[in-house]
Order: sequence, then structure tokens, then C-alpha cells
Amino acid sequence: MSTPIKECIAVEKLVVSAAPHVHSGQDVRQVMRDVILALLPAVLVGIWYFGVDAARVLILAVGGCLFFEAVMNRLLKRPSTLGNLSAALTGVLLAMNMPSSSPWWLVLVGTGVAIILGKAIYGGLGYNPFNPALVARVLLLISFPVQMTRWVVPQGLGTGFDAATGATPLGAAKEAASLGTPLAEVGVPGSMDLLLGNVGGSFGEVSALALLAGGLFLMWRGIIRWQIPVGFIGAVVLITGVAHLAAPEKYLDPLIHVLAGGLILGAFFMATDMVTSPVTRRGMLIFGVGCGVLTAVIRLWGGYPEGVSFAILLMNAATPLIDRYTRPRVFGGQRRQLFADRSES
Amino acid sequence: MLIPTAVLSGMGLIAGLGLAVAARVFAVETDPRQDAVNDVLPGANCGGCGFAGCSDFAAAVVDGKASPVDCPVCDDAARQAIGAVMGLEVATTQRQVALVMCQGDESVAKHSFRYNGQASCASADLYGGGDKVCLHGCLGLADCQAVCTFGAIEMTEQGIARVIPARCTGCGKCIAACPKHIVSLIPADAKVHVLCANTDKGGPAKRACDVACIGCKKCEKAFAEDPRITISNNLAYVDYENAPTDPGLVETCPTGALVFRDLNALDSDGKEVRPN
Amino acid sequence: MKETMNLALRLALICAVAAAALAQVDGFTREPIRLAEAQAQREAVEAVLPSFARLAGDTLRVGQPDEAIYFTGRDSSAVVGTAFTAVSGLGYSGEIEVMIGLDAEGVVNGIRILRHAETPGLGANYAAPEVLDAFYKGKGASSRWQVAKDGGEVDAITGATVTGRAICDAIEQGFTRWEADQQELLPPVPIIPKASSDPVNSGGTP
Amino acid sequence: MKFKGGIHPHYRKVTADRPIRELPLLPRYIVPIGQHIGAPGEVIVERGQEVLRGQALTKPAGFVSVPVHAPTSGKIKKIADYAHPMGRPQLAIELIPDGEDRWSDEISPVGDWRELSPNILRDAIRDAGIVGMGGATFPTHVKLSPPADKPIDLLILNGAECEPYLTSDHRIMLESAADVNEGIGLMMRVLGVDKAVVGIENNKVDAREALAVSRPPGLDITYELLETKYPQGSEKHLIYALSGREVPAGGLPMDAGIVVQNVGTAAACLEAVRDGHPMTERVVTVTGGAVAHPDNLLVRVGTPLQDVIDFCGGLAVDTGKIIYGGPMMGMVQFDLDSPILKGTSGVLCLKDEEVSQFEGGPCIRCGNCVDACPMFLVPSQMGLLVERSRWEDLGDHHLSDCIECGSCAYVCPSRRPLVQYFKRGKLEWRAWQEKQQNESEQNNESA
Amino acid sequence: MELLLLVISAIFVNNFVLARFLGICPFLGVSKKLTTALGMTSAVMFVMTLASVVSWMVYHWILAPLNLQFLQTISFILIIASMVQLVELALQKLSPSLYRSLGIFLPLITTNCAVLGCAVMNIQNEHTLLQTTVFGMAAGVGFGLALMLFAGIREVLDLADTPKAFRGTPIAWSQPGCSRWRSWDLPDW
Amino acid sequence: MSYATTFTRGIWKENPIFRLLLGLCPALAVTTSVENGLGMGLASTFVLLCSNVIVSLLRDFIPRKVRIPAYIVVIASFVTIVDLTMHAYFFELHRSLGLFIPLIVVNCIILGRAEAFASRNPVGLAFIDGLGMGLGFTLGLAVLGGVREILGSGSLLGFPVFGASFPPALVMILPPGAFLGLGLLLAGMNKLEERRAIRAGEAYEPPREMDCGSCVLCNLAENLNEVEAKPLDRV
Ligand SMILES: Cc1cc2nc3c(=O)[nH]c(=O)nc-3n(C[C@H](O)[C@H](O)[C@H](O)COP(=O)(O)O)c2cc1C
Ligand SMILES: Cc1cc2nc3c(=O)[nH]c(=O)nc-3n(C[C@H](O)[C@H](O)[C@H](O)COP(=O)(O)O)c2cc1C
Ligand SMILES: Cc1cc2nc3c(=O)[nH]c(=O)nc-3n(C[C@H](O)[C@H](O)[C@H](O)COP(=O)(O)O)c2cc1C
Ligand SMILES: Cc1cc2nc3c(=O)[nH]c(=O)nc-3n(C[C@H](O)[C@H](O)[C@H](O)CO)c2cc1C
Ligand code: SF4
Ligand code: SF4
Ligand code: SF4
Ligand code: SF4
Ligand code: FES
Repeated sequence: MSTPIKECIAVEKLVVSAAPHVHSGQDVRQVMRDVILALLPAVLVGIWYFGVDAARVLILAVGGCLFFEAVMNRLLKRPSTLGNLSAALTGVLLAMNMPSSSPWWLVLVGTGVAIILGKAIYGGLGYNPFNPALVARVLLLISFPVQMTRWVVPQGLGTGFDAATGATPLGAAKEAASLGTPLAEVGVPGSMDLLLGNVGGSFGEVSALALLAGGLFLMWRGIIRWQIPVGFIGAVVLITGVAHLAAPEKYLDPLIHVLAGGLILGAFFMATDMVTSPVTRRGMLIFGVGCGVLTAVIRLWGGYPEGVSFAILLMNAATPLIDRYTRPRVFGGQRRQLFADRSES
Repeated sequence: MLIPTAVLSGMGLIAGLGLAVAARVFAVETDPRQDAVNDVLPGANCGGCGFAGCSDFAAAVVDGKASPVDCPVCDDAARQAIGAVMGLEVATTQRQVALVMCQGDESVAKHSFRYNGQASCASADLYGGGDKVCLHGCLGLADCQAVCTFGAIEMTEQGIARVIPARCTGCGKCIAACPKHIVSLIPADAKVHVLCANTDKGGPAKRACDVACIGCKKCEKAFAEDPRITISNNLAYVDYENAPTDPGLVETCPTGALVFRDLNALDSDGKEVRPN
Repeated sequence: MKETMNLALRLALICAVAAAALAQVDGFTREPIRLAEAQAQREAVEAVLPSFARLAGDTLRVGQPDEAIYFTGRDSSAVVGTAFTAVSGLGYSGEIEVMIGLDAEGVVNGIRILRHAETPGLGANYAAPEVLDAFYKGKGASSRWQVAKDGGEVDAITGATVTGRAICDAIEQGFTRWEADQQELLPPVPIIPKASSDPVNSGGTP
Repeated sequence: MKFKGGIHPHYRKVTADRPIRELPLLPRYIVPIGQHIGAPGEVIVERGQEVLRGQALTKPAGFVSVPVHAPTSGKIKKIADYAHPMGRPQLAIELIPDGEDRWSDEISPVGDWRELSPNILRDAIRDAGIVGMGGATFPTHVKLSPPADKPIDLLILNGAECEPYLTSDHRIMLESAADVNEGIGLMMRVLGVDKAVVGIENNKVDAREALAVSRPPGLDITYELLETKYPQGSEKHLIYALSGREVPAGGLPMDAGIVVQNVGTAAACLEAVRDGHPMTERVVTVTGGAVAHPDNLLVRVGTPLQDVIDFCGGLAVDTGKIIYGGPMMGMVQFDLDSPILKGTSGVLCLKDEEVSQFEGGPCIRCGNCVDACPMFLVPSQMGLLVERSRWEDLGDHHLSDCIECGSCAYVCPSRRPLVQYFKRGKLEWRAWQEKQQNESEQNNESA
Repeated sequence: MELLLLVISAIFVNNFVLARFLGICPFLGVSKKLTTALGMTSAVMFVMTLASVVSWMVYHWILAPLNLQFLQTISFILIIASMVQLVELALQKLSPSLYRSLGIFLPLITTNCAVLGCAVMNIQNEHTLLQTTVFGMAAGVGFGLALMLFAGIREVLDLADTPKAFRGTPIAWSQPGCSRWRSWDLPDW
Repeated sequence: MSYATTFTRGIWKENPIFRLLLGLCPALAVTTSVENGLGMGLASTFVLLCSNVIVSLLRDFIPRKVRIPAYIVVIASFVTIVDLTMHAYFFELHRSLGLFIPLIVVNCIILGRAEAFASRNPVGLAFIDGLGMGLGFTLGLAVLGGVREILGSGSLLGFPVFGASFPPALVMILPPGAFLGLGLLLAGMNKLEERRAIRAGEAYEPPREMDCGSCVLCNLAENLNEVEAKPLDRV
């Protein structure tokens, strides 16, 4: 080993680059892998309750996303991006946002929309302004509402497809509200069932507990920051809480609002999609609160029982503006004024 | 019939009066020639003229701050047309195209290290002048290609830039973009070129790249009487004002830095139209 | 000054010519538009009533928010049916207005959707007459206007229960009002000859 | 006070307990004339001339300029362009030692700093060619001459040494604690301040002890332990951590009434005054996975890179990168003739597998860089704007306030070469701005 | 309260650009940069309010009494066109700085269907003069909101590595497509 | 310019919707089906044709300073005529095109042709130009309507094109579908144009940005440069 340097190294093999020369070691693949890992408990619970059907949707969605990603890479003559797992993650999240009874073509159309319309046409990973999985989900929802709202009652592993449709807890509450029926008369599941996931809904959104565990794992890994989930859930609790206090017979308990529907999934896994959410801490908080307010408004007064997807997509649209106006004050600088840099320059 | 006519023409009268008065009171002069010039310009907004776009250039021409020939994209007909609008004589010029003065691609040029960083010539140039031993050669990271609005530059598979003369408008943006200053505008009719920019002495030059100009003066001697190629700084320069056209001449170059290339004979894909 | 006047006068002249032309066109089309509108309304009524010879319109509570028009179709002198409109605000998006036609016995003869903003391909499918047939088969004011999902007898389109409900709601509201208005309606309403200039009963096309 | 942002890289200070050893005399030295920020000096020797150790080879060309000195006695072989650590060849003086290492007879102690006037001290520091040893190599006498309108009330000594791997300041503080303390006193006298604080990261408790023990009586010097966190040693953050003051954006420490000097600089100043020794050698940490025997060496300025490495037992075959300085801000080397300069605090040799490669991947907007940036910038957006050459949009991003610490690139999962973007961006943005200004001036003139 | 609902409806629920497809050309034309989007927003707000009010007056005080409703379109647009041009001329002369930041957008507004649409809607929905004023302003704010949001996105997308065929317009289209799910249906107040 | 090129230009090379990107509001709002698209297109074509002819005839009569109000008055007259006529004789179509008939007045393409072409050319050419542009516009609307109708309703001109098992993607006839449909069509056109340019050996013109530079109505594009103070030489 200890030979004079001239003899042992070839200078043209040396790497020249700008500083820094060391790195934390994190890479995109690792980030995406961690998120997939964090989703695993919820996926397993989903499969436990919804049976092989859920597994089928999952496999189709992940496969479809990878397939379309590969196709788009090829078409646009770009290096393969399958390895960074972002497409796979989109697939997992899309699957978790669909009913387990979705027909195969629905899942494939969804993956195509997510990857092509949601991502590739903008330039791929990092450039999409909207959350691809949510773009797909919403597009499917408004294109095929019949298929997308056919919720299957949890049957347990191995029982296979059962067409019995059960209303989601929020759906039931919404229906009750529109009919003027008192809430007490519709069977809203207890919070224990909600925590464990023994309720109707998209296959990945049912078990709040499993999702929460995954979310905390991500926070611990430093992949997501507390601002978005806390802002999101906090705003929902605040608004639904006030509504509940004002008219308990009409509006659900905030706890149920938090545990039911896609709130936990959305707050921890979808609103936090880094590509489509602000980069600054303050921006994240605003983003989270914005999502929460919109979700609560849509849930309580909008046309849909569920508002998480729409809320997140809308806030995605506002992300560039949020980023722009929450840029931190430079160290040693004056506090920025809102439009100071733009007007009258 | 009468009422509606009266009502509407009344409104028209008021509007017309208002506008006419306003136009008089608030008159702001604009030169109609500006529009006329703008109409003739190519509308490519390439910025090759040094203005922010075609309309800026038109304004400058009308103000006498720019001359029609300053638009590198206009052909002669367009320049004459501008001249006609402005009442100016415009001399006809030769078409110019860009040429990358380097053929030191992967097959012939040596590397001094592995560069790892932003894929941009200007950035790479800041780190030891780039990863080629030759400090003058094309880095192949396509800064010039990126600025060419006309798609006239392609990167060869061997990793250097090449201009497709048929698409080049001679706007000169690539010249400004190249940190190595190895893109030049030359008359499109020129046929003999020195495709090297290395000013090192023969030995180092040859060690850096197989096709480097080593400043051996053989080409200069071939034209001893009528200097069309001159050596300075260990590098041969073609005098494009008075350019050689003799394909046989390139044989005198021992390294192949001197080449014969008929730029007009290349089609829009950069392929030879007819073999020479 | 002269130029100013010139500008204004020219613009005014153009306006004048335009206005004159438009007045002319308006003159030509005023009547056909009125006829077309009346025709459209008549067609809606015809679609929900048994065939009749003459039509009369009776407007109650004129000018009030719940103004209601009852159209009565008559054969010679007998009333063959009554038609009225009703609105529900429970639609999937916005209000739904329906026209309900009853035969002489008070049994539903036909229902049409006049106005809605439901999702095309979903709720909007109710606008097709075949679909609406499912609603009124043999029913009357005393029937339960509820979709099957809520325990009623009406079969809604899958995926568009909300719209179905809204239609039921509209029908129920219409009936409620109709029943309340029975008293006022019962006195024989004046029979209007078919070819009169009554806004409802346009004499135009058969 | 703790500053926000920053990172916690692996420190890997394996040479922390290796005493400083002196590198023996070598067969040749290459002394570049430009070794500091500011104009290089003018050469005052000729080819073939015999010089003695410590003899000035250049004379300063202006106020922000210092001379370089002969590292030993010998003969000047050539004055020409030689490989330079900054990348491009630069003018340097090649010196062939005669082996006698005789000091020039011009060299004699200036005197006791306690009795000399600040002006004399400052001149002595300049003539000794002292520049900042913290890495920026800014001529020290300039920093010790604050303009009258910027009163200085505090001297801060930078003993943070926050760069991973490097231990040269640590060793200096341990082995030359008394010199460092005396040097601090000297600087306090030049600046006319009566208070100094030494900031030391809390992974070097022993250095603090050593300094505290040898504090000269009568001097108000305190020694503070700081959180071990990169870039604790950046002067703006050090100032904030030690005094709570924020240097205004775009400003210098003196705008906050403070001067920051490296501890090694303090020791060098003392030597210049006490012994009359100009800056001809410095402590260099030679380290990294590819080095056989990592060590702290006292190396003469002008020593070619390969000799330093050979002395430490050579390199592994799979060496991937050689760096002058630390891994966060150091300068990459690709020529084995590159000489050690006054500002070279370390020679870091990484194996191929230790070298992290940048990738041109897109920013995934993860926000890690925003969290890490100690200057509170938004590196993700700045990087994108530079990548796309959007100079006109860079205006309000405070690119020029970036200290190029590399924290952002360190945490970027997309491995974007952010610091490279910023270095280039600063150059081009300035050029673009000047161009804009010229244009608008032209327009105004013609209008 | 009623006015508040009108405002919210005009800004959010029935946003002119996003829900009613009005003013699309200028929407896309000037949503490339936030600076220009801001300028356009102020210009539209100003003109929309003014045009609404004047057309309301013309309709209710001249056309309706004379039973000349068929002249509605022609007279409204005549008013809008000449008013816009008038304001533009005046600004250009009186306040060049304001003209630079605002006035240059005025000509574009003549052909902004949102302005005419707004005037027509005021008549259709039988707004009072006060409601008309408020509605005009709110519709302008809604237009501006949409403009600002998309200017933000487009500035970002401008930096993205978009496939060639999608650069420029197609991409500009796709994003309203993606975010414009009208069915996020806030209550139809 | 010959009649033939004037005519074909509007249909393909300068197609208002796909190339000039004008008249977009109706293009998006009413194209839920081919039928609506055709109706709107033909109505606009009529107005365009007539206004082009009249403006061309009056080109020496109309003073420059009041030209925009004057053109608009001419256009508005024809729009009103169309509106009234449709109301009287095509009652159903009138109902479904709703608010958008009066808005033909502000359809940029009509004023644009008046300003850019008719006011500078003789009647014959103006007529042909109006016809070509109008038909191009109609074509654009019909194509967009067709795509949306097929995908969104599974039918074309009201006739089912897929079997009953095909679940139409409702989104296409909902508002977002308008944007998506047009975006995708435009991207396709760009691709075609690129391929054509390369094949024809012409310099490939990068896809047109949707900005006011493509519009002839006002001097906005020029002024924008000043406002943004941006060089156009972006990479
Ligand atoms: C885009 C979209 C449009 C919808 N449009 C309607 C509609 O027009 N009418 C309706 O009743 N429900 C509509 N829905 C609501 C759902 O289909 C709702 O689940 C359904 O009305 C009730 O479910 P069911 O009919 O299967 O019991 C729509 C949903 C979506 C996502
Ligand atoms: C252009 C320039 C001018 C400077 N002027 C002064 C000065 O007048 N006084 C001073 O005390 N320091 C001055 N400095 C030194 C800086 O404050 C700082 O100490 C030096 O750049 C090294 O710090 P760094 O390693 O953090 O970059 C100057 C630095 C630069 C680059
Ligand atoms: C990111 C960053 C990290 C730095 N780390 C250190 C350090 O650890 N030790 C040090 O002495 N100087 C460090 N510096 C340089 C100091 O900012 C400053 O230039 C130096 O302490 C001034 O002293 P000098 O002129 O004596 O070198 C760092 C600079 C930057 C920008
Ligand atoms: C914390 C986190 C959350 C993510 N959430 C989503 C998501 O909701 N939908 C999605 O398509 N991709 C998600 N991704 C993956 C990735 O960001 C996505 O593929 C990009 O948006 C594509 O450009 C997520 C990634 C991370 C790290
Ligand atoms: S010619 Fe210049 S700009 Fe172009 S690739 Fe070569 S070095 Fe880069
Ligand atoms: S190759 Fe250079 S000179 Fe030629 S068109 Fe492109 S940028 Fe302009
Ligand atoms: S290099 Fe610049 S941008 Fe990056 S973290 Fe350091 S100061 Fe911030
Ligand atoms: S750390 Fe890298 S990927 Fe993350 S936001 Fe910053 S630049 Fe983008
Ligand atoms: S048609 Fe151009 S703005 Fe509406």
C-alpha cells in the first residue's frame, strides 16, 4: 500500500467536483423506500380486512405505475427512473386510495393518469405541481363515480370479492345530513373500529392506527416535518369541533372526523409529498392548515362526504405562491415585506 | 326603428367624441415605421442582435441606434426591406454560420481527471478548465446547444459540439455561451478550416490531443507567397477574407487539424448532401 | 375640432346603421321567438298530459315567491289533466325543476325534467323520458315518493341516488302544494279557445 | 446562543491526538506568488538567484496584498506557470534548496508586542505575509485595520474547527496554547479592544483547558465551548453563537463591531513579531481513508502535494479524490505538483468508495436544504434558477449571501451540486447585473 | 350577508375563469409571470367594476324603459370598448408609471369576455346597482386569484424539465385541467 | 396572396385554435359534444365572415382612432342578428349555447381578423379569409368536441360508438376535461409540427408559448417586455 504516490494512482482517475466532498448518504431511493415501509402496516391491515382483492389492486397499481413510468422514460428518451421507487410509491398510494373492489381496468387507467398526466408531462419526478396519485384518484372519482364509490364491507382475508356495498362512515353522516335524519340513527362506527380499520372505505385509508404508526416513523426518520400533518389535522379538529359543539345532532364528533376517511393517510402521506408541498417550514404550516380548512369545509358543507383529496390538490396549486411569500429572512437581513420585491421595481 | 337608431347613434356619438377628444388631448407620439420594421423582422426573438427581442430591435432601428445589418438572422432581402422602410442604403452581406473549432472528441483527446458536477461547460470550466488535458478544447457539455434557438447545434456521439450549417442563422449566441471561445462565425462559403484552438507548443498539444494543431507551419509555408493561413501563438489561422478553397491543401497538415469541409453541402440534419 | 366631429360622426353613423338593421331584425324575430318559447313550454306540458284539445294556464299567488302555474288540458269541456312545475334544491349540483302531469283521476301521467345541472352521464340521465318512466308508473299524490334505498318504491339509477332523491323531493313538494291549491283550482277555470293569443296556448304549430 | 440550520456530519477526526511533526527538507519547493485574497505581490527575485529562508520573494502590490517568502535557503530555478491548487496554472517560483536552511539575516525579532505601537505591529504582520489561516486567506493586517467609522469592541478567535477530519487548529491550541494566547493579546492591542472570546467546539474540551491554563495575566480573554455542529466556524455564525449579534446581510463582521481571527493566525502573528519569522510554514492535517498514516505535519509553504503524501506513507490504489482543506469546503486537487499554500489546513485523500458523487437529478423539493442552510436561504430554488440561467429571477434570493458552506448539498437526497451552482451563479449573476446596469444607463443617456 | 355570499360565490364557487370559462385568452396570456399577473389583476378589477356599473345604468335607465333589450350586447360592448380605450389614453398621458404597470393591459381587456360576461350576468341575475358594483369587483378578484395561482405554477413549471411537445401552452392547459375539478364543489350558496 | 392560400391558411397553418390560440373561451366551454362545437363554430363563422366583409368595405371610412369601437359595433350587430335568429329558429341549440352566443362579440379571433386582415385587404380576400378562419375555428371546435364526446359520453354526434360495457370517462365532458383535451391535442399538434419541420428540412420552430405575443390586438406583447425586463434568450 505504501508505495510512492506517483506509482500507485492514475491522476486521470481522480474525481474533480465542487465542495462538499462528503454527503449525508441519503438519496431519493432511500426516501421513497422509507415511505413505502411506513405504509406497509396500513397495507397489511387493508389486506387483512379486504382480502386478496386488496392485494390484487395493490399489485395492479404498483405494476401499472412502473409500467407507465418505463414507457414514458422510453418515449421521452430519458434514463430509467424506476430505481428511485417514486413511481412504485405513487402506485402504492393510488391503490390505497381506491376501493378494493375496483375493476382491473379502473386501476390501470388510474396508474396511467397518475404517471402520464400527473407526472411525466411536467418533466417527471420533482416537477409535477400536483400530487400524481391524487390527480389520478380525483380524475377517476369524477369520471367513474359509480365504480369509485362502491365500498366493500370488510370481509376478512380470503373471503374474496363481495359486492355488498357499505357506506363509509363519513358518507353515512353526509347522507344523514342531506336527509335531515339525526346522526344518532345512522350507524357511525365507534372510534375503536376506526382505529383498527374495521370500516368501509378505500383499502388503505381504513386503519388509522396503522397509518399513524407509519406517519410517526416518517417523522422520526426526518422525511416529513410535523408542520403539515399537525396543521392539517389541527385545522380539521378545530373547525369540526366548533361545528360539533354548535350542533351535535348535525355534525360528527371531531374525533371521528380525524379517524375516518382519508384524513390520516392524507395528512401524513399525501399532503407531505415533498414535490408538491412547500419547502419552508412556515410554508408547510400554512399549507397544512389550508388543507385542513378546505377539508373541513368540504366535509361539512360541500357536495362530497370526503374532502381530503380536493383540499390537497387545491393547496398544491397554491404551493408556488406559498413558497414565494414564506421565503425565510436571510441571516442578518431585514424581515421581508410581502410585495416589496415585486412592485414598483 | 327610430328610437333604437337614435339611442345607439347617440351612444356612438358620445363614444366617438370622447375618444376623439381623448386622442387629441392625450396624444402620444409613436413612429409608424417601427411597426413596419417589426413586420419584416423574423420574429424569432432570439436576442442575437443584443436587444430584448425583435420589437426592441425595431425600435432601436427606428431610433437610429441599430442598423438593419445588426440582425444576424435576417436574410439580405429582409435587410433591404428594412432599409426601404427607413430610407437607408443597406449593403449586402455574406451569409455567416457558426463553426466549432475543435474536433477533439473522445476518440482523440485525453482526459486529465473525472469531472463530476453540473453538466455545463461554463461550470466545468471553473474546475481546472474542464476534464480535458487540452485547456482549449470543446468540453461537450452543450452550453452552446442550449442557447441555440434554432436547433442548429448537435452533440456528436463522441461528445463534442457540431453546428448544422443549414439550420444556423449566424445569430452568434453560441459564441457568447462557449466558455472556451471556440465557436466562431465564418462565411458559409469557406471550405478550408483549422479545427483546433490549442495554443500550446507542439509537444504538449500533441500529448493532449491527436488532432491538435502543433504549429508546425507546414500549411503556412504552402502559401508562402499569398498568406491565407498564418501561424501565431503556435496555432494556424485561416484568413476567411481571402479563404483558400483547395481540398489538396489539407494534406499538408500532419495532424489533421486542417480540414476541408463544404458547409453548404450539409443538409439540415448535418449530413452530407453529396459526397465530395 | 372638425376632425373630432368627423370621428364622432362616423362612429355614430355606423352605430345608427347597426341599430337600424338590428331593429329590423328584431322586428322579424320578435314574434317567432315568442312563439318558440311558448311552443317549448307547450311541448313540455303536452309531454306530461294525456292528449287534450285545449290548454289553459292558471297562475296562483302571482308575484309571490311560491307562485304556481297550473295548466289544465281539456277535451271539449272535461278536464283531462293538470300539469304543474315543482323545484327541489336537493340536487347533486343546484336546483332541479320538474313538470308533473296528472290525469283526471290525479294519477301521474308523465314527468319531465325542465331544468337541472346534474352531472352529465349520471344524474343527467334522469332527463331521458325512459328513465323517468320508472318514477311515476301508476303513482299519485298519496304514493310514497322515496327512492328504494330510503325504503321507498322508486328505483334510482345506481350512482345517482342523490338526484333521484331530489326528483322525489320535487314531486312531493309539487303534490303538497297542489293539494293545498285544490280548493282554488276546483272552480272551473275559464276555458280558453285553442287559437287565442294566450301566452300558454300558442296557436302556431299543431 | 445556537444558530439555526447547519448539519452534523461524521467528524472522523482521527488525527486529533497525533502531535505535530515536522516534514523534513525536500528537494524542491514551488511557491506561487498568489496565495491570498487580493492582488498577488510583484516578484522581486530573479531566476538563478540565491535566496535565504524567510527572504521576501515578492513585494505587496497594494493594500490588500502581502509578500511571500522563501521557505528555505537555495537557488531559484525558474519563475513560470506551475500547477496551482485553485485549478489553473499560475505564476510561481521554483526553489531548489541548498540543504542548509539558513535564515535570512534580515530576520530579527521586532520586539515585545506589549511595547510596540499598533502601526508597527500591523506592518510587521503584513511584512511577514500573514494571511488568515482559517481558509479564506484574507490578509490579516487588513482585517486588523478597521476603518474609523466601524468601531470594534470585540475580538473573536475562531477555534471551532468545524470541518470534519481536520485537526490542525486543535493541535495548535494544544501545543502552542501560550503562543495563541499571546497572539490574541497582540491582536487586541492592534485593534485596541479589551475583550476577546475564543470559540471552541465542545469536542475539543482539552484545547479549551490548555488555553485557559496558559492565559496571560491581565488579558480579558474568555474561552467558550460551542455546540459541535457544522458550520460553527463560519464567522457570522460564530459571532452569533458567541455574542448574539447578527452580521448584517451583505456586511462584514466589523459592521457588528467584531473582528474574527483564526487561532492559528494569532499564533502566526505572534511569531512574526516575537521572532520576526514570516509565514513560511503551517500545520497541515494529512488524513482520509486513502492515506496510509494520517498525521498532523508542519509543512513549508510551497511543498508539492506528492511529497506530503509520500511522507505519510502514500495512498491507496483506489484513491478517488484529493482535497486541500476539509471535506465540506475544500478544493479538489488533480495535479500532484500542487503546492501547499498558506491557507492549506489539510490534505484529505478519500477512497473511491468514500467519495460521494453528485448526480444531475432534479430537485424533489424535500426542503432538507432549506432546513440546513445556516444563512436561511432557499438553496433548492436558487439551484434551479442558476441551472436554468434565470439571472433575472435571482434578484431577491440573496444568492450573494451564500457562504458556500455546503450544508445544503450535504443533505440533498438528489445529490445536486448546489454549491457549484452557487459559485458559478454568483459570478454570472454579477456579470448579468452589470450588463443590465450598463444597458439602463445607456438608455437613460439616450432618452 | 347576501352581499357576502355574492362575493364568495363570485370569487370561489363560480370563479369566472375556473368555473365559467370566461376570460381564458388573457388568463393564459398573462399568467406567465407573477408581475404581469398582478398588473392584469388590478386592471381587470378596475375595468370590470366600472363596466358593470355603466352597463347596468345604460340597461336600466335607457334600454329597458325603451324596450330596446335587443341592443344590450351591442351597447354594452360599445361602452366597454370605448371606455377601456379612453382610460388607456388617459393613463398613458397622465400617469406613465401607472400606465406601465397597469395601462398596458387595458387593450387586452376589450376582448376579455369576462368583462362583457360580467355585465350581462348582472342583468340576467337581476342585480341591484349595489350588487352589480360588488359583483363586478368580486368577479375581478376571482379572476385575479386564478391568475395569481397559475402564474405561480407556471413560473415554477417554466423551470421544469418539461418534454418538448408539452412546453408552453399544452402544459399551461393541463394544469387548470388538473386542479380544476369543479366538483370540489363548495356549497352552491 | 392568393385566394387559395388565404383560405387554407386559416384551416391549418394558422388554425385559430390550434395554432393562433385564439377564441378559447367558447372552445372550452361549449365543446362537450360535436354538435355544440359545430353550432358554435358555424355561428362564429357567420359573424366572422360578415364582419370581415363589412370591415373591409368600410376600411377607408373608419377612422383609425375609433376603429376598435367601430369594429366592435359591426361585430356586435351580427352577433345580435345570430342570437335573435337562433333564438327564433333553433331554440334548443340556442338554449345549450346559452351565454356564449352574445360572447361571440368578444371572441378574440373575430376582432383579431378584423384588425389584422380585413382592415387592410380588399373585400374578396377578406371574405375568403373569414371563411377559412371560420371553418378552421369550426373544425377546431368540432375536433375538440368530438374527442370529448367520444371519451366522455362514449358517443359521436349522439350515436354510441362503444359497446355498452364501455364506461365513459365523465371527466371529459366536465370542465377539467376541456383543459385536458385541448392540452393533449395541442401537444399532439406540436409533435406533428416538429416532425413535419424536420422532414421538410425546415428549422424547427419551438412550440409557441401561449402568451400575448401571438395575438394581434394590442401592443401588449411589446410592452410586456418592458414590464418584465426580461431577456428573451432563455434556455
Ligand atoms: C363527479 C361526480 C358526479 C356525480 N354526480 C352525481 C349526480 O349527478 N347525481 C347524483 O345523484 N350523484 C352524483 N354523484 C354522487 C355519487 O355517485 C354518490 O355516491 C351517489 O349519488 C350515491 O350513491 P348510490 O347511488 O350508489 O347509492 C356524483 C359523484 C361524482 C364523483
Ligand atoms: C472583499 C473583502 C473585503 C474585506 N474587507 C475587510 C475589512 O475591511 N476588514 C475586515 O476586518 N475584514 C475584511 N474582510 C475579511 C472578511 O471579514 C472575512 O474575515 C474573510 O473574508 C474571511 O472569512 P471567511 O473565511 O468566513 O470567508 C474582507 C473580505 C473580503 C472578501
Ligand atoms: C462554512 C464556513 C466554515 C468555516 N469554518 C471555519 C473553522 O472551522 N475554523 C476557522 O478558523 N475558520 C473557519 N471559517 C472561516 C471563518 O469564517 C473566518 O474566515 C476565519 O475564522 C477568519 O479568520 P482568519 O482570517 O484568521 O482565517 C469558516 C468559514 C465558512 C464560510
Ligand atoms: C413523504 C412523501 C409522500 C409522498 N406522497 C406521494 C403521494 O401522495 N402521491 C404520489 O404520487 N407520490 C407521493 N410521493 C412520491 C413522490 O414524491 C411522487 O412520486 C412525486 O410527486 C412524483 O414527482 C411521496 C413521497 C414522499 C417522500
Ligand atoms: S463548443 Fe463550447 S459551449 Fe459548445 S459544448 Fe463545446 S465547450 Fe461547450
Ligand atoms: S449555431 Fe450559434 S450562431 Fe448558429 S443559430 Fe445557433 S446559436 Fe446562432
Ligand atoms: S452553501 Fe449557501 S445555500 Fe447552501 S447551505 Fe451553505 S449558505 Fe446555504
Ligand atoms: S435538498 Fe436537494 S432535493 Fe431537497 S429541496 Fe434541496 S435541492 Fe431539492
Ligand atoms: S375568447 Fe378570448 S378571452 Fe374569451
